[in-house]
Amino acid sequence: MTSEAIAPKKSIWAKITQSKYFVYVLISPLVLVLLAYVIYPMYKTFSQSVMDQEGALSFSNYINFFTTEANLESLRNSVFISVVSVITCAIVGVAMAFLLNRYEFPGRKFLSVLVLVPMALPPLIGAISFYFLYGETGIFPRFFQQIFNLEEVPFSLEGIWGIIMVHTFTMYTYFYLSASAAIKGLDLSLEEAATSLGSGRLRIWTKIILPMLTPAMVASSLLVFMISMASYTAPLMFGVQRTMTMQITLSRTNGNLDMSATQSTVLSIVSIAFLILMTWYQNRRNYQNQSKGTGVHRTEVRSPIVRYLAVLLSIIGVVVLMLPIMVIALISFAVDGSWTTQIIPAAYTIQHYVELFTDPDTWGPIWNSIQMSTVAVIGNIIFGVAAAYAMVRFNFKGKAFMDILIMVPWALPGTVVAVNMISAFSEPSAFAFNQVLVGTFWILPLAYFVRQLPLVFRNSQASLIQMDQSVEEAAQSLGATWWHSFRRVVLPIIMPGILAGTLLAFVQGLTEFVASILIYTPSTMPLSVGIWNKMYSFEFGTACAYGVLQTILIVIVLLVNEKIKGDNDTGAAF
Amino acid sequence: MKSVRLEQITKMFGKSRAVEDINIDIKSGEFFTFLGPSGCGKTTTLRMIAGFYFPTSGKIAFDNEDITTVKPNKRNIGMVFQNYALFPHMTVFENIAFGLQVRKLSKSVIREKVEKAQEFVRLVGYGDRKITELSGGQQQRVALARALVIEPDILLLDEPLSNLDAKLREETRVEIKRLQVELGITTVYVTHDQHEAMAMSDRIMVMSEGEVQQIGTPQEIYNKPDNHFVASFIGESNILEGTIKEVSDNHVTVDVGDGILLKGIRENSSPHVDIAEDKKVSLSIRPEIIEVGKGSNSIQGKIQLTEFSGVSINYLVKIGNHELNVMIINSGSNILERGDSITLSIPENSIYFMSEKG
Amino acid sequence: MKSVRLEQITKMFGKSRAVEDINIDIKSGEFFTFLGPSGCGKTTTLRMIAGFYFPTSGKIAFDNEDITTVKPNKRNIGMVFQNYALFPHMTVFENIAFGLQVRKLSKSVIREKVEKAQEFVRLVGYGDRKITELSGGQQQRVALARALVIEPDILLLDEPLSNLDAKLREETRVEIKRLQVELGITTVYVTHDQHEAMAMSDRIMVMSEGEVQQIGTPQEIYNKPDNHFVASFIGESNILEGTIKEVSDNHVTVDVGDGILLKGIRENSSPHVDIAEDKKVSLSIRPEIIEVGKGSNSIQGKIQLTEFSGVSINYLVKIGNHELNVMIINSGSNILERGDSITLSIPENSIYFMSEKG
Amino acid sequence: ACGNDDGSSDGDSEGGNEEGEGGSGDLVIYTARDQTVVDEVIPLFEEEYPDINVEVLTMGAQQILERVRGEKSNPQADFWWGGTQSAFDTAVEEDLLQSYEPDFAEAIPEEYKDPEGHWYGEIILPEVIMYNTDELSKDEAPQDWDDLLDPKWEDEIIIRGVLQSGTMRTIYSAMIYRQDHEDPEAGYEWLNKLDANTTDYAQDPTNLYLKLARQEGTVSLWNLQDILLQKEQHNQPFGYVMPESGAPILVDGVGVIKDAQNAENAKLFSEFLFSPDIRSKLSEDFFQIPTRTDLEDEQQPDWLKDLEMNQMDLDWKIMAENETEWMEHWDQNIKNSN
Ligand SMILES: Nc1ncnc2c1ncn2[C@@H]1O[C@H](COP(=O)(O)OP(=O)(O)OP(=O)(O)O)[C@@H](O)[C@H]1O
Ligand SMILES: Nc1ncnc2c1ncn2[C@@H]1O[C@H](COP(=O)(O)OP(=O)(O)OP(=O)(O)O)[C@@H](O)[C@H]1O
Ligand SMILES: [Mg+2]
Ligand SMILES: [Mg+2]
Repeated sequence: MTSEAIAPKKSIWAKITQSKYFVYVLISPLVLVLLAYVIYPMYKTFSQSVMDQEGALSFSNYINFFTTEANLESLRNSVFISVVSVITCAIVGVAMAFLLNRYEFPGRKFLSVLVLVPMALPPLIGAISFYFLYGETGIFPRFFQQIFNLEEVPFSLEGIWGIIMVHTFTMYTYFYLSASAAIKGLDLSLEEAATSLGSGRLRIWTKIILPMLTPAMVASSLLVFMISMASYTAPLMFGVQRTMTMQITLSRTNGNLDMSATQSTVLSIVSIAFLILMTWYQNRRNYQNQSKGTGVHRTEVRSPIVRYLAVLLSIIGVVVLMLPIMVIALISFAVDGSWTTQIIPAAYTIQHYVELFTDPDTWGPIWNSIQMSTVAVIGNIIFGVAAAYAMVRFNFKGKAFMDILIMVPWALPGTVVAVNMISAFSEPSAFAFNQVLVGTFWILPLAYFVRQLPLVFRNSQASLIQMDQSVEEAAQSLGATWWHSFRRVVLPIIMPGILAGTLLAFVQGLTEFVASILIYTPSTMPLSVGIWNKMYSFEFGTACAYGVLQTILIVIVLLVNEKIKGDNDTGAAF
Repeated sequence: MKSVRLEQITKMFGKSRAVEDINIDIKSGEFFTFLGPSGCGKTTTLRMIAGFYFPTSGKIAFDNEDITTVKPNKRNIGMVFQNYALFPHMTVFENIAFGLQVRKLSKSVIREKVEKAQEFVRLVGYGDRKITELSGGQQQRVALARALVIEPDILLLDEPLSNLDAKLREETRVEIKRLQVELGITTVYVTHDQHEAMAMSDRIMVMSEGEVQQIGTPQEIYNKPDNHFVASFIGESNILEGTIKEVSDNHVTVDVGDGILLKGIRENSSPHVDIAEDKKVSLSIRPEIIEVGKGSNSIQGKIQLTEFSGVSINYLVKIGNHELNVMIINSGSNILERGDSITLSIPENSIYFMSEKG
Repeated sequence: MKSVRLEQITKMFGKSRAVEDINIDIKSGEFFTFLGPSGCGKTTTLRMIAGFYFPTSGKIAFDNEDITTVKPNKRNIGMVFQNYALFPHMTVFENIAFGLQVRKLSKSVIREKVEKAQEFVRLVGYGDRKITELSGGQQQRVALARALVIEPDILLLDEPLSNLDAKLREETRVEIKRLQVELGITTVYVTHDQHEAMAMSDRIMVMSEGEVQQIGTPQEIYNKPDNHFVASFIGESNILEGTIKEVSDNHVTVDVGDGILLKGIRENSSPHVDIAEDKKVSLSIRPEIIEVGKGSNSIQGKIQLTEFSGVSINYLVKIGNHELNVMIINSGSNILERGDSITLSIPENSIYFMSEKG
Repeated sequence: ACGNDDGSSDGDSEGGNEEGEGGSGDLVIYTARDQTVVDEVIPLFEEEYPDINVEVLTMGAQQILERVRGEKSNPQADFWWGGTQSAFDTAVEEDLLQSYEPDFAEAIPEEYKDPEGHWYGEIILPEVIMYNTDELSKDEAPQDWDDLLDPKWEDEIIIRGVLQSGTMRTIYSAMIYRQDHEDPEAGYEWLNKLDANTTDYAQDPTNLYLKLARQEGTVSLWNLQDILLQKEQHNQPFGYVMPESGAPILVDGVGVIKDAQNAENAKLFSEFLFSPDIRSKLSEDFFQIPTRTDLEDEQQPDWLKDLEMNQMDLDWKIMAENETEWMEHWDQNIKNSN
């Protein structure tokens, strides 16, 4: 053959590709992106925090931080809230994931779409709906007050526990989605093996299922922990001043930018510490499916009791989780100001919808949001999956650092991210092809991209960790190029994880507010800002109607996702 | 230490039938083997005993107690899965110890038992390894140790030795058998290796396409197969079709065509055969029973194919229109080549009569 | 159609050595087998040929072209993985077709080839099944079909038949061999089944603990093992230690203790043995070669254990302090029980001398 | 901390003051005004200056500050419409605004504009006592600040979260100042008693309205304009009492962004915004109280004519100097301490 001729060329290429430095070539675009959009602004924030007025190195801000009781209390509160939120979200999310993925019953598909709808809760109105449900004058407290004829409402949601409740109800989807993806990839014969060794359900859960879900759980724990640390609306709504985000805002309001930079840095350090802890925990063990052949047989559920219980619990769970959404829908039909002391509103109208639909400006923000989220999500998929692949399959120096790079934007309050973006792109920079991005269409998708990258990245990574590597090798042995095997073998197998992340990212893009408000332009006003405008001008009912539109939009996204997933399923359980 | 009874078990997957109408009575302490071609329903049946599948119809009882719907973890079974199903997030030690921890044994007892089990499967020193760091055979041995270490009432083994080398396989086999006899564990064994099945089993069930073909001791199955399938599946067998020419007293002479007459003994026949003159009949002749040189039932043939297998030399010999597999023990003597002539003889008492095929 | 050369290949996993200093020259079109105990490094070596592991040191060449660092997908190999590594999200058809699609064949050609492959592994009609709906053996057959269908230059098979029943295994084996000869595909085969290895291979490499023990044709390996390990690993062998009493011309008499003298032929000895009076020596005697009844080297013994295996009856016979494995062809005659006396004879030309155990 | 100085010392060069006729090009406005106000004013402006292409971004005052800050090196906005005095002071200190001298400058009292002309107060917001008219009559409601401490209002008072609200910070600082501006202890004591009567702190205005309308409490402290807006436009059962001892009055202003690309248009807009016609319109429709003191009677709606303004005498400089410290003390030691 012509091997003579091509041999030398091949060997140069081979030398490059087989070199242990080749991986750096592969990941360099990603690193560049992260450098530009994360490290550079982050560095500015950090340097601001360690510099005094004259620009000399000084830790006075940190000394100040750690000697102020308000700051310390905020730090404690934020960490407490985040840790508890992780736990409660995990319980709700994983429980729902199992109920809806393990048992087949009529309507399961429908429920599994509904269970995701709370993800669509618009941050602003969402917060209020909790107040309407569980606040001091909320539906439930008043309801119980009335039926038991009490002087006072028997309970109401407030303070830190209120925040945790809101977090649980809005963030369990992180666990739900990644756990669902992982459950699909879980080899059932492991459970059977445990059962055959005499272990009961509880032990199977604690020793087999949960540990095997570790990659997924770690991924979602990280996401929830960080976003809880960075959560702003919930503390605002329950008036808990002593959280890190509120303190940062306060510092900025007071013009104390050095302190706010310090607080932001402390916040990200806590999140990074958590990230390192979780990564260490995950790396202690192996989670790659290791069976010979593919997970062959599927467990059958015979006992009708278990099945009915599953159905019942699923329905109850979904309804409870849907309540806030339903309240918003309810308000959108209530006459403004008509709901005062009643359990539910007294007078109804469709006026808000009429207003909304006759307003020519209603659809612009919706279309904007769809466009910008789509652009961001496409970037997320490309870079998130590539990064996840590099992190799982390659061994290279600086891996841990890259992990941190990707996660940090998620850990920062939206305001901080947005301000970072503004200061990075309000002048022409090489990273933006010498363009000023501020004031253009691109700044928002870029912000979404940077902020949501962890969603796709983490979920894809969790799926990859579980995937049996030899399948990929099989594809290569059959002559498939890396790209071919990635496309035809790796992608389909980890698709549940990618889809979960993409869905989260897309919905996040559709609802993001805190950062958007700082960088939107009139022509790119996103949906969430549109809703906020209505709220701001106290058109409460119309705002809720707008929120309902947003919810419907997200439900459509969910349905599309379900369709894609359905085509992709390797078979649901019995 | 429990008996197992399967009554009219049928299992469907959707519309396709995996096993049909299985009836077995496995005695307490018995070593019972499922043997049959790939895809015949062995694993499916085993999984029903374990409780991972529910029979579409039929009943399963342990010690006369109906356990058809009892949960697998309440059955006190030990199982080796065909795909191993090792816990990838645990080390070798943790895998083996799992069942013992469930049984709440003390740490020191667990350590002791696991170590003994590791010794048993020749994995001493591998305790801290991750499962990914084991070879295929080592993984299989972990699976075996994990099932054995809990000393279950019933042991279900789904091709537990398929990835071991002959030597280790043999040794492990002997050890399993010894353990089984010592502890009296009722054992259901799935294997595709007849040699293994023969050597270990008290009784064997031969299956084909989801149906039972024969249940019996190894010798019954080998020497007195109920039908063609069993005869040809268990060991190799030359099956010839012929017409009975003469029945005298205890001897039967059969014409297998090409003017070849073979003489056999009447009692060597499966239950349902009609031995009478002019009846069609099938003859089963094991290759290893055929001798080289003159003797009873002498025939002449030409060698078609030669295969050396260590212990023996296998010839495919053309005799008239028939091809006979012949197995000659390798005694170091010279090996015949394709085209050489050979004289064979078939001992009278080693011809087995079965009813005609189909 | 390519030759494969491994030069001083060593592979470490962290600090533990999986294989060491392997040198092989596999000729184009040769059927080469790796044989060895579980965990000896067979899969590791195979994976280096495939390109999934890089040797820690050493070189691999195909047709004299160094491919040590060439990517697996550029090597035009077909591989059956020990754990199958099927694509779980594809049907049987899609799995088998994968390699053909990579090669950009037309739809109709692919269909045709896949169907032929399905036929080959007896899975006609299973094309649309999901992988999860197959039995263990069926999965293994899909893996085999997937590797064969692309007609690679080099075929790497890692225990490709371990989960098939004897019958199918034999048939598939014959088919693989036929395909290999017809297409002249260089084949590297890993198996734990010596019978398979003997029957199929042109040459066999026997490995132990990551090191090569012997490379040779099946007959060389079986009849002239280089060392104790090979003798006892390949087939069963009785190995006795003794002192040479008398060397005359071509005959050697060895005292194996208990006053038992065995006479053998001088030329039946491995290359490095020093045959001289008073030298210590090891004798390897195959169980199947030992005969019942009087003859040369007659000895008396007592039966310790009896095992029936269909083709044969295996006895463990106690002779003085030695235990001899004896294998007698099952000719339907009655089987001796534990405790019975037996007289054995060992043909002179079937004793093989090896140097004393190191 | 670089807190809230009086912001008087920054020496900014006076911007050019030429005025173009008509004007053309773009104008980008960041506003914290309600969409409804914007929707009323902008079309009128566009009618007058059809060649100017106006873009308005609505957001909170705080967010405007953040944005302007971030865009400092390349300003995107021209005009800042709506922000508290303290936000403007911070901006002045950070050099985010340019000074200019509009035509109406003279008509605005000293205390309602920046001495250097960096910002001008547009409207004033008296802080008053608010109550639920379903529950209380005007006479039953507390008549002065000190009445709020009466135990009969225990658990009847709802307060909008103080630290995040400029309005509330002003009211609370004023309360401390009113007791003793030398030593805040007396003021803390007063606030402590108020806290004892406070049932809840609402996280945002909407929430405050909801809680009050839903009778979680009956009394609050809030700005006059929003109370009237809620009452008249949203049918809320709200009323107000102008405290006898005077109301703190907050200024809400406008400014031109430093280095704005369309500074001229911004100035045109500010002239337009302060024109008597627009002022009277906004008073009429949105209950705004203009800072301009030179409006004719016929340009004032009835409610404005009837309004008895009763200004509390405050030294805004001292207030600004101490506000952060006082509020942090309140937050840490007083809030929810009862
Ligand atoms: N990834 C790994 N990390 C560490 N050790 C390994 C790894 N893979 C294999 N080993 C060890 O290397 C040795 C050789 O393994 P290999 O898989 O080549 O054995 P094998 O000959 O194929 O055995 P088997 O017949 O059981 O499959 C074994 O002892 C195994 O435990
Ligand atoms: N989940 C399933 N859905 C549909 N068909 C199945 C399923 N599991 C097994 N089968 C089919 O049922 C038949 C019996 O399968 P089983 O696994 O019992 O075979 P087996 O005897 O164990 O074979 P092997 O020796 O190859 O493991 C096979 O034809 C198989 O394809
Ligand atoms: Mg099976
Ligand atoms: Mg192997």
